[in-house]
Order: sequence, then C-alpha cells, then structure tokens
Amino acid sequence: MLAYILRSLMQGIVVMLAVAFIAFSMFRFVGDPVVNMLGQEATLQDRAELTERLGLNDPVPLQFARFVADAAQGDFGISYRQGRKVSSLILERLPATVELAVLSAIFAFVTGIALGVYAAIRRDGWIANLVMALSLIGVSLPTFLIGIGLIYIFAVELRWLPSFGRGDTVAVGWWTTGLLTTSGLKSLVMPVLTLGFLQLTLIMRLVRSEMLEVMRADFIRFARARGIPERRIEFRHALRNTLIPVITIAGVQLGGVIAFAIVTETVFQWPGLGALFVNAVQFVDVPVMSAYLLFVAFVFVLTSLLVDLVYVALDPRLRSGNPAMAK
Amino acid sequence: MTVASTPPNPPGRLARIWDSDIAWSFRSSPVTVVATVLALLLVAAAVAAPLIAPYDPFDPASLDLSDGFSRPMVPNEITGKVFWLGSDSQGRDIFSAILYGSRVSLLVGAASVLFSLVIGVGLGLVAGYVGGRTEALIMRVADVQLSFPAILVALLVFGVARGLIPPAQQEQMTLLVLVVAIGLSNWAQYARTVRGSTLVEKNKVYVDAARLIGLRAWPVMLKHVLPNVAGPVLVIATINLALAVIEEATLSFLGVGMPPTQPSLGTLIRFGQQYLFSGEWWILLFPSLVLVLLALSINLFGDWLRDALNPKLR
Amino acid sequence: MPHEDTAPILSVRDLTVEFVTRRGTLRALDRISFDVARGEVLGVVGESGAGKSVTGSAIIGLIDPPGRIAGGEVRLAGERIDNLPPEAMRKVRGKRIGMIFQDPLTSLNPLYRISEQLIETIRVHTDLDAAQARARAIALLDEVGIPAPEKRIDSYPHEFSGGMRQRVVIALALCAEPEFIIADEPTTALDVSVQAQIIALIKSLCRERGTSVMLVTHDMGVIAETADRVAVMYAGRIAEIGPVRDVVKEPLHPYAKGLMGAIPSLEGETPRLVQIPGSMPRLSAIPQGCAFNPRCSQVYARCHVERPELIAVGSRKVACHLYDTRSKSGVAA
Amino acid sequence: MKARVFGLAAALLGVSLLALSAAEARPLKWAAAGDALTIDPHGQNEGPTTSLNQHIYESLTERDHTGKLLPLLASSWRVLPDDPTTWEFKLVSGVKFHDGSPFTADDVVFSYERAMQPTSDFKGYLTSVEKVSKVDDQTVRIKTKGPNPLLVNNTSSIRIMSKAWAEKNNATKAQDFKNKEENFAVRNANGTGPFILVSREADVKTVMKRNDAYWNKDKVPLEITELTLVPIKQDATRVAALLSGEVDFVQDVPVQDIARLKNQQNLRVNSGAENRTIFFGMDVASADLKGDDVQGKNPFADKKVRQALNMAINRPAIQRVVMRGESVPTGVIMPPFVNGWTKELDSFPAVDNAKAKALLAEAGYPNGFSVTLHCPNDRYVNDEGICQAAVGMFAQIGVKVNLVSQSKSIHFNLIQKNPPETEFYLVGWGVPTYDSDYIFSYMYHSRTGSQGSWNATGFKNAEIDTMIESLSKEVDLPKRDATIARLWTRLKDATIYLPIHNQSLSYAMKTSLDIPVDVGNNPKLKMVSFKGS
Repeated sequence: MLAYILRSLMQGIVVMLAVAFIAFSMFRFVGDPVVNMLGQEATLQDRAELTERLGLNDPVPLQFARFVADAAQGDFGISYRQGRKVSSLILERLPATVELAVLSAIFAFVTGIALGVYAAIRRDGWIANLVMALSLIGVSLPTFLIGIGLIYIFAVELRWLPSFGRGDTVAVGWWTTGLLTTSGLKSLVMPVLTLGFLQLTLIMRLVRSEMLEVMRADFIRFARARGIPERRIEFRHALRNTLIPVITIAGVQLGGVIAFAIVTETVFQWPGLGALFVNAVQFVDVPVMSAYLLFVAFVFVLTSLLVDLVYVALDPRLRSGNPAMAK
Repeated sequence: MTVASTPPNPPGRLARIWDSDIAWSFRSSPVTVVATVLALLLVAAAVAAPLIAPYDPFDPASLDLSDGFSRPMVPNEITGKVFWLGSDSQGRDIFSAILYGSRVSLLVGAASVLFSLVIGVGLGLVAGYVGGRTEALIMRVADVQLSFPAILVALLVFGVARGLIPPAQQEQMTLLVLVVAIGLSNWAQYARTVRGSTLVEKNKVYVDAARLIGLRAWPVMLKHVLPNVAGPVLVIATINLALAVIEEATLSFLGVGMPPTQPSLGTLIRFGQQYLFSGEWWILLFPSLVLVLLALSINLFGDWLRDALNPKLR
Repeated sequence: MPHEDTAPILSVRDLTVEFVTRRGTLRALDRISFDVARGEVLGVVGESGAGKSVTGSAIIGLIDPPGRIAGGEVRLAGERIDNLPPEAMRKVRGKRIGMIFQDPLTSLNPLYRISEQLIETIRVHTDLDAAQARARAIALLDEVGIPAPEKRIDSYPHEFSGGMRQRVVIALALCAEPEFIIADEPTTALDVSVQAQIIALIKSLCRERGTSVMLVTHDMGVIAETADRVAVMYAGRIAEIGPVRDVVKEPLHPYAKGLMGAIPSLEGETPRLVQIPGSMPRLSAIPQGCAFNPRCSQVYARCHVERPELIAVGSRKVACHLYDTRSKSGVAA
Repeated sequence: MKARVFGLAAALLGVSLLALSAAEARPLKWAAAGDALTIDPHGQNEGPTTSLNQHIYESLTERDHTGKLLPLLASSWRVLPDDPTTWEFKLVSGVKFHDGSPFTADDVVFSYERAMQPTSDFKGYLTSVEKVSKVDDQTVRIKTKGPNPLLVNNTSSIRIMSKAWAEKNNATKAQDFKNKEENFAVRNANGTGPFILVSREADVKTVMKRNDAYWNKDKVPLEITELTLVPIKQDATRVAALLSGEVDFVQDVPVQDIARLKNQQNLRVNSGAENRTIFFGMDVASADLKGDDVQGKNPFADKKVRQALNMAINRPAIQRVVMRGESVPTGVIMPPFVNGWTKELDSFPAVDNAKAKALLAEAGYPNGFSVTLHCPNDRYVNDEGICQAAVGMFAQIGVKVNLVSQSKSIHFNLIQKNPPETEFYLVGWGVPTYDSDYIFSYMYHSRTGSQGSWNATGFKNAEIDTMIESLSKEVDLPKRDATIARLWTRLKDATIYLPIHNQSLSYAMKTSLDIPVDVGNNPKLKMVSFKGS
C-alpha cells in the first residue's frame, strides 16, 4: 500500500516536471514580455536593456533550470504586469477559485450522484427519463452560454442575484471567504451552478450507467437471492461498488472544474485564478501564466493522489497490498 | 414454438439491415430518430451551404455595411433587403452565416475527431501490443492528458502554434491549428479502449499460432482487434464530435477560434453575445440555438449508439 | 387440499417462462412440472440454454425483465409463491429458499467483509442482535469448513481461495436455515480438486438439516453421485424425470440416452457412446411437436405434429411419443 | 413660546443632521473595462492607470474634462524672462499629503527625478528636461536642454508623491521589473489627491475613501465618500452590473448598449469625443511584402495604391453601423483638440470605387492583390468590427484582405518589434500633450533612438525628421505652428496612414449622477455632485 502511494507520488513529480517544461517553453517562446512591461512609449534601447536584465538572452537550458529551481521554492518571480510577487498574487486569488471549484464540485457530486442513482433505480420512470434528457441538453450547452443566460435571467431581469464578483468577503487569516456574508453567498450561486452543471451531468450519467452495470453483477443477484431488501442492495451493495469507478473519473473531472473556471470566472468577473490567468494571457504576463499552469498540474497531482487514497479507503483489495488484484 | 415474424422469403441485404437488432432499437426510439434526422439535416445543410445559402458570408466583397442589424424578416431600413434570420453588425445574413458557420464547426469537429482517433487508436495498438515501458509511458501520458482539461490543452496548443506560425500565415492555419488543438486534447479515450482490446487479443492462441508459423502477428491482430473496438470507438467518436463542436465554440468565445471573416458557430456566438442587452437578440439567439441543437442531436445519437452497442444495458 | 409433511416441499406445475422480444415471445420454460420431496436432492441436467437456470430463477422469483412467469404455479410446502407480492417474496428468499450461484468469485461483494455480509443476511431474516448474529455466522463458517472462523470472518472475499469462497457462499445461502436450496452449477467455476468437496459439503449440510436441494448442473457425473432423482431438460421442457439410478442406467428419452453416453463409467464398460447429431435449437426456432425431433434417430410423423406430454413409465416420467402405450398413430392423448 | 422656538430649532437641527448623515454616506461604484496596471504614480503611462491614479496623486497642473490646462498643485508658472530654457512653478501652500505631512518643493523635485529614472514609464514626457531644482519651499524650477515652450503641457501627467514617505518605504524608484522584491508603492499610496487608498486587489477592486482634509475641497464638490473601482472586462457583465444596480457608473459603455441604457428611466448616458484617432498603418518601405500575393513588389510602396485604399473606406458607414454614431470620421490621424488640427486636414475623400480601381490599375494591379491585416480585438471601441468592415470595403476594389484579429498584447507586440512583424495594422493614438509634435515623433519620425517607436510603416524621410526635431526647440510659437502645418500638409498627402475616425466615448450612470465625458477618458470624480435628495 505504501509502495502504491509512493508510486503515485513519483508519477506526480514526473508530471510536474513535464508540465514545468511545457509551461516554461511555451511562454518562453510565445509573446514578448518586454514590450508589455515597458508600455507604449519605450525606446528601442530600453527594450534591449530590459531583455538583458530579465535574462531572456541566456541559453534556454539555463533559463529552464533557473525556472524549476525557483518554482520549487514557490518563487515564480514578479508579475510583469502588476509588479507584485506571483506567489502572493496566487495566494490572494486562491481562496476565490478554491471556494468556487470546491462548492461546484460538491454540488456536482452530490446532485450528480443522487440523480444518477435515481435514474438508475427508476430507469424507466418518466422523471428519470426527463432527467436523462435534461442531462443531455446540459452536455450540449457550452458553459459560457449557461453563464450568460443565468446573468440575463437572474441579474438583469429578476435582479435576484449579483451579476459579477464575489460580494463581501471576510478575511480569516490570509484566507478570504465569501461563505460568511449574505452577499458573498448570493454571489456564489450563479458561478457555482454554471461551473458545476457540466460536471453534474457527466457524473450523473456516469453514476447511472455504472450503477446499472453493477446492478447486474452476480453479487447483487446473490444478495437478492438472500432476501436482502432492495433499498439496502441499492444503497449499500450497489452504490459503493458504483462509486469506485465514479471516483476515478470524478477526480479527473475536478481538473475540468478548475479549467472551466477560466470560462466561468471570465463570464462572472470572479476574482480567481482563472481570471488571473486570462488577464495574464492578455498581457503576456509570463510568470503568472507559468505559475498557473503549474498550479493546475499540482491540482491534478493532488487530486490523483487523493483519488488513490480514497480508493484505498473504499476498496479492501488495495489495502492488502496487491493493487494488481483490483481492476 | 415457432416465432411467426420470420419472413417467408430470404430477405435482401437492405431488408436484413432493416431487420437487424440495431436497426430495430433505432426505429423503436422516436427521440433517436428525430435527433438523427435533425443531425443529418444540419449536417446536410452545412455541407450544401453554398447551394442553400442566399449569400456567401465568407466573401467580404458581398457584404454591405448598410445591411447591418436588419431584424429577422423585416426589410432593412436603408437597403430594403430582407434577411430571414436578420443580419449582424457587418450586414452579414445570419442564416447564411449559420450555414457556413456550422460547416466550419463541423469541419473542425470532424477533422479533430479523426485526428484524435488516428492518434488514439495507433497509440492504443502500440501500447497494447508492445507492452512494457512503451505501454507504461503511453498510458501514463494518456492519464495525464485525460486529467488535463481539454480547454486548457487546446489553449496551450493554440498558444504554441500562435508563437510558431508566422503571423502572415496564421489566418490560413487557424483551422488546422484548431483541429490539432482539439484533437490533441481528446485522443486518450481511444487509446485506452484500443489498448484494452489489444491486450485481450494479444493473449489469444491465434496470435501465438501466427507467430509460430512465421506470420507477422500484427496484421492478424489488426484484423481481430479493429472489429472489436469499432463499436466503442464509434461511440466515443460520436460523443467527441459533439464535444469538439462545443470546444471550438468555447475557444472562439475566448477569442482564439476562427477568424471573424470565416466565422464558426462559436465565433458567431461571441459576436452575438455583445448584443445581449442591446435588442439585437437574433445575432446571439439563432447561432446559439443551432449550436445547441447540433450538439444535442449528435449527443442523443451517440447516447443511443452506446446503449445499442452495449447489449448488457439493453 | 391440506398438505401434510409428506407432501413435496416444492411443487412446480406447468411453469412457463417467457421472454418478450421484438421478434415475438420466446418461451424459455414451456409448461414444466415436477416435485421435490423433503430432504430430497433433485438433479437438473441439460445443455446450456435448456432452461435449467431459468427454472431456478423462476422458483426463487428472480427472473429479470423482459422475462416473466407466464403461466403455471410454484408451491413451497403447499403455499403458492409465484404470485406473492415482491416484499413477501423477498422474505421467502434466503429465509425459506436459499440459492448458491456458479461463480464464488463474483457472488460475494468484494467491498464488504465476510462478517458484514453474513451478519447482514442473518439479521434481515432473524431477530438476533449483532453479537448473536456474529456468533451464528462464526458457527456457520465453522460448519462449512472454514478453518479458524473467528479470525477469518473479518476477512474480505479476495483473501479467500475459490473453494473457500464457495464455502462462504454456501454459508450465506444457509444462514437463515432455508427449507429448500437451489444450487446453480455450484462447482463449475471451481478447480476440479475442490469440486467433490463442495458437492459433498452441500450434500451433508442439507442431509443434516433435512433441506431439499435442487442441483442444477450440466455434469452428469455430479448428478449420478449426489442426486436422488434427476430431471433431464431440453429446450425449456423436461424430457425425462425419475430416480437417478434408473435414468442414468437406462435412460428412456432419446435425448437422455445421448446425454448419458457422455458419462464416463467407472466400471470401464461403456457400451454406448452415442453422439447426438446437431445441436439444441435456439429458443426462437423450436420446432413444432417434439422439440427434439430434428435430432432424434427414432423420429416419426407424430413427433412433428404433437408435443409429447410427460407420461409415467415405471418409476419415472418421460416426454416421448415412443412410450405412449395408448397410441402410436398420432391420435392426441 | 420660548419652548416652541426651541422645539423648532431642535427640529431644524434634526433635519439638518439627517441631511448631513445622508450626505455622509455617498459611496460610488465605478466600473471600467480594464483595471489600472499599478498605483505607482510613475509605473505605467496608460489610460486606465491614469484614470485611477489621478484621484490619489495630483500633478502641478491638471486638465479638465474638455482638455483645458488648469493649475493644480502649482498656482502659477512662467518661463524665466532671462532664460528661455528654465520654467518656474509657484506651488500652492498649505497642501498636505494623506499621511498629514506637508507638500513642499522637495516633493516636486523628488517626484520629477523619480519620473525621469529609466524604470519610469513617464520619462518620455521629460526627455527635454535637464534638471529640476528647488528655489524655496513654494518654488520649483525646471531647466530644459533647449528652450521648450510647451513643457507645461506635459506637467499634467507627472504626479507628485511624498519624498519622505517614498524614502521611508524604499520606494524611491519607479516600478522595477528586474527587482525580485515588490515595490512598496505598487500596493500603497500617499498622495495629495481627493481620495485616499483604502485597499486594492488588482483586477478585482480598488477602494478609496474621501480625503476629508483635501486642500482644494472648497473648490470642488467632493461629495463621494467612498469610491470603489471595479474592473469588469466582459461587456455584457459590465452592462448587467449597471442595469441591476450593482454599480453606479460605467466608464466603458459598449456602443451597442447605449440605446438601451438611454431608455432606462433610472440611468443617464453622457457621450462626447475622446482624444483618440483610429487608423490603419501600412508598410510603405519594404521591397516586398511577406503576407501578400505579389512577387517582388510592395504594393503599399506605391502612393496610388494607398490613395485607392483610402478612397475605398466608407467612413460614414462605419460610423453609422459599426460605431452606431459614436465616432467622428476623420481624414487625419489627429483629434480636433490637438494643436495643428484644421478642418481641411480633417477632410477625407468620398467613397469612389471606380476611381480607386482605376488608381490600382494605374499602379499595376488591375485585379487587385491580397494582404494580411492585423487587428486588435480588445483595445478600441469595436476594433474588430472596424477591421471586418474595412475588409469588405477593400474587397469591393479587388484587394483581398486576410484578417487576423487578436488580443492587444500580441497585436502591439507585432507593431513594436524591430523590424515590425506586421505590414498592415489597425492602431489608435491619443495625444495627452494636445500637440502635434507627440504624433509626429511617435508616428512619422523614422525609427531612430527614442523617436518613431510606434512608426511601423518604415516611412523614413530625413527632411521630415529634421522638421519634426526642430519643433521641440522652437520658441517662436507662430513659427512652430507654421512648421506643424507644413508637416501635416506633406504627411497627409503622402497617405502613410489611413485615418478612420475619432473615437467617441459614452459614460453611463445612475440619474443621480451627471459625469461629463472626459476627452482624455480620465473622469474626474472629485467633480461629482449628487443630484436630487
């Protein structure tokens, strides 16, 4: 089991390095930070000077080595655009994205699993069919359209919910939270719905099909043959077995939540990392962009590690030390 | 007992297809039939756009700025021209733009699906057949790829391409870049499926037998593996087509999609979105509607296909 | 009509199971009738697709849609159970009828400990509290031959070998002391070396408790050694049913004759090794009259027209026009 | 009786107290499309940055919303009669910084020196300055390298910060990107302005409170008690925020939404011209273009081709449809506020496709040619729409244009690279000095040294260069104006750029406000007074 987790960790490090290389190289060669830093009025000489000072003339491997060494210490340099440490920018924006992503994920998971289980159990009921049909519409609706639609209905026409931003936040240490104020909570509603909707539909469909699959398994038949009540079979025997593959895919989907946060945060002007990234792309703010990429990779490594741990907790076959036996 | 439905004469090929389980399950699902007809209509309209569309929205010379912002079915105040679904800020006929736009969207979608299919199936075969480190590497890359959100991958690919292609050629290359960007973000599922199937086939006796008598095992395996994976791959491809169309729209929404002179559905929506409050609702509504209908009908078809090809779920 | 203890524990009459498909209704079971006496082991043999497993599922009420019981009745100790409401039927399952499945590897929920699965089943059917249920579970494991049961009870299924798992499955099937056990190919998935042990275990446990068994298998050898009576099934019908000794030694039905040819005889004298030409028809293409007629070497006109009913011939019953003493001329009985 | 009077007085007092407390809390939420890049007063010379910073930091002079130069921290100024290279500024007395310290000549000297450092983005305004020195606490002298009659025009852009504060917090250098440490002045501010910085989260919001000790409070309304700037990038979201009442004032109103906002009972829309011209630039110098389909020739090098293109642009149609009237078509790359502007220069040719085609044929392109046009899609009002419309118009005369539209960061990069990586591009130019010299030296002077850095056309004319350079040394204003006029006549004839229009601006706000459009697009919110109530 330890070896299993260690292996996941090692893989994580390799992934991080690979992403670091991508982050470094693509932004090294895309766009020219010098022009963006110096503004419109800079002279040619100014530009040459700054290029030299930023080390953009050094050999590329040296630049990469410097990049990795710095990044490992949490030093992503100073934002070209804001003149502030990227690490502190990321920390400042982190709470907004984390609150949005985690709430969306919870919303997607809880609702998705509940609806998926319902659709599987009542697979021929009209509500289940309606839910399935709606879920397909959900899959077919681009995230940004959902966001725009929600703003139009709830912010402009009905004026129930704020159209942008986080509302009032409360600082708890360095963390800022919107969960403790009414306006903060109201501000969360539409972004969370927008961001969670696609994941919800995916998880729901996944749960339904996995559950239908599990419900045909021999051990379910055997449990029935032993007279175990149907409710118990569904929620005790089938659900847990359903959740194992669901958690793998759902863990992967969390990465999707982070990425679609780019779109959601753009639409709702949500002051999170996605918006920071989009703004950074606008201004070719290299340090911020590479830090964001590494952040996404880190989230991936973290979630796959978490998924592995949840696996261990859920599947006894892994705990006894032979991961090969679990499929 | 005998079942009465056996036809008296040996049926023809078409009749046999009509009578097959798949065709029957298709016929008996009205939603699927409607969705498929709709999808086919949209695809046909897109393919035949130059024949159907009253204007060529890609020809800038045909645009007259004075036609701008005509309401649907209402003659333009200045030029008196009537546009069925209205016109946009450039005087572009929305109906024609949608036809041509879905053509672009579908082209990008289909080409990127083909691209990821070829890569995915190829890598899956190699992984399953060669095994060892190659397999571990390929599958690991696939894992990472699967967990890296498609939009982000596509943005990155797009960014890299933008940096590598000289600005003068960028417009012509945009379509290709989009195809690669979206294609590269979706190959892993194919690889996984094909690898699984290849592993199963690899251990079958005939592969060993073929090797023993000195035949190359590859072609033999291909003959067995490909039919086995055809079903799941088709399902993934269908659903990915819908995904790719949406992805292209999202990229265009973020401003890195098709150029405004050759708008895809996503680009049209990006334009239309500016007019959300200004009263020119048709610029946003119609392209959005077509995009959603297109994705939905393809999804419905894919959904049915998955269930139909997976007898366990029937 | 009152039933005494001497009445059969299970009585099946004209049981018909149909599957509705788009190509019409397929009959998986076509009016089968048989009894199982208390304490008796009834073997059910036949090729795959003959309806053996469907019979078991129909009795315990676990026919999955689109299948359904289309006719006939099933009585357990005289009480009709085929038309019970779902909740009542659930209480019959496990409590009065137990079932053992083919593959012990997949019959157990891999995510729960043996103890959890046993205690759950015991508590569903009895008023025992958790501790009592656990004690009973340990006792049961001991009975089915799991060594050190108080330790192993908290193991997960994957920590057992196949044979051991099947013992756990047997314990699970027996844990509410059912009167009747359906064992659906209980040894097919097991190593040859443990097959005999498992069969012996089932037999001894049931004998001790006076539990009746319906043993479904395609292995005539197992039947010959274990069963009291045997039913030979073909294409959803019973071809022949009777005491195992008679049927094995001297089968009457042409199909049974062919089937018995497949039993390796210990004595070495194998007078007939009959190969039956052809294969069992698909359910969608069962011929009119006797279902076996296309493969039967003794077929005659009546076989194509009229379905043979089970008729008593000595100690057994056989569904073949050859044994209809009243008429060979094609006149319906 | 006495009691009644007392009661009345108490009631009156109560009412006035109420009015006072109502006046006390007057927050204003101000939405703009982009955020300030920094609050370092010398960090970034960029529109949105100036819009914010001018509320915290003040300059010696200021411009009102019409662009008129007014005294601010300097009460008066003059060129020394005996020395045309030295300007003298008299400072207002009794001014205090937000931290309570007094404003003196030392702060002015320090701030100008800071703005002249290499890391400052404002050194371009002060290239002619040789030395800034203190005469006494209320007097400062600026010595220029040669006579610079227009120096005072540049002083409205140089904001003054506290010397003591900057030294104490190690912020004596303007924003420095090489530095691994954050500059204190990037997140903190201490100016003399009407508003005091409370908190700032870049791209999220910046909160300021009223400076109740503002030195100039008797001359301006200064009614806003709390000023919050929220950047909202998406057009729809920004408009939605105003419609739903979450913000009070939107600085960047998308042209398509003006009509709807005007129809709202509770909203007011003010429109006016901005000090910014939008135009196309072309590579007129290269021997061959990479992005065209003509081998071995550069069609743009031929003036006839440029004239043909100029003739094909239907400026009124762009104004009416793309800009919905929110622009003024122009024939010169200079807004009317700028010294040197004339009506004649502003005239543009009528659309004449036949003549344009004839010109093309004369130049040797009877069937036209194809080129690539680069366009920003997030910088100017409907920039992408303008490009698209132009593509259609050029197509009418047979010039096939491939349009590449992208974010301003990439777009400006193409223009500023040396050599430029674009051969045909859209750009907009504002003139903060209100003088033609600013346009000449950035847009027409050849790329040498600090000159011509935005001239990506390759246009190079030694005679013109000399004339441009002479402007900054010419003390005789009428003579200088004559040079400007001569320059414009020649340059307009050369048709190096294709002017489209001067951009208009619209501000939308709640009806309780009436904020006039600022030509520099730097609304002065200290001037806001609430109506009604």
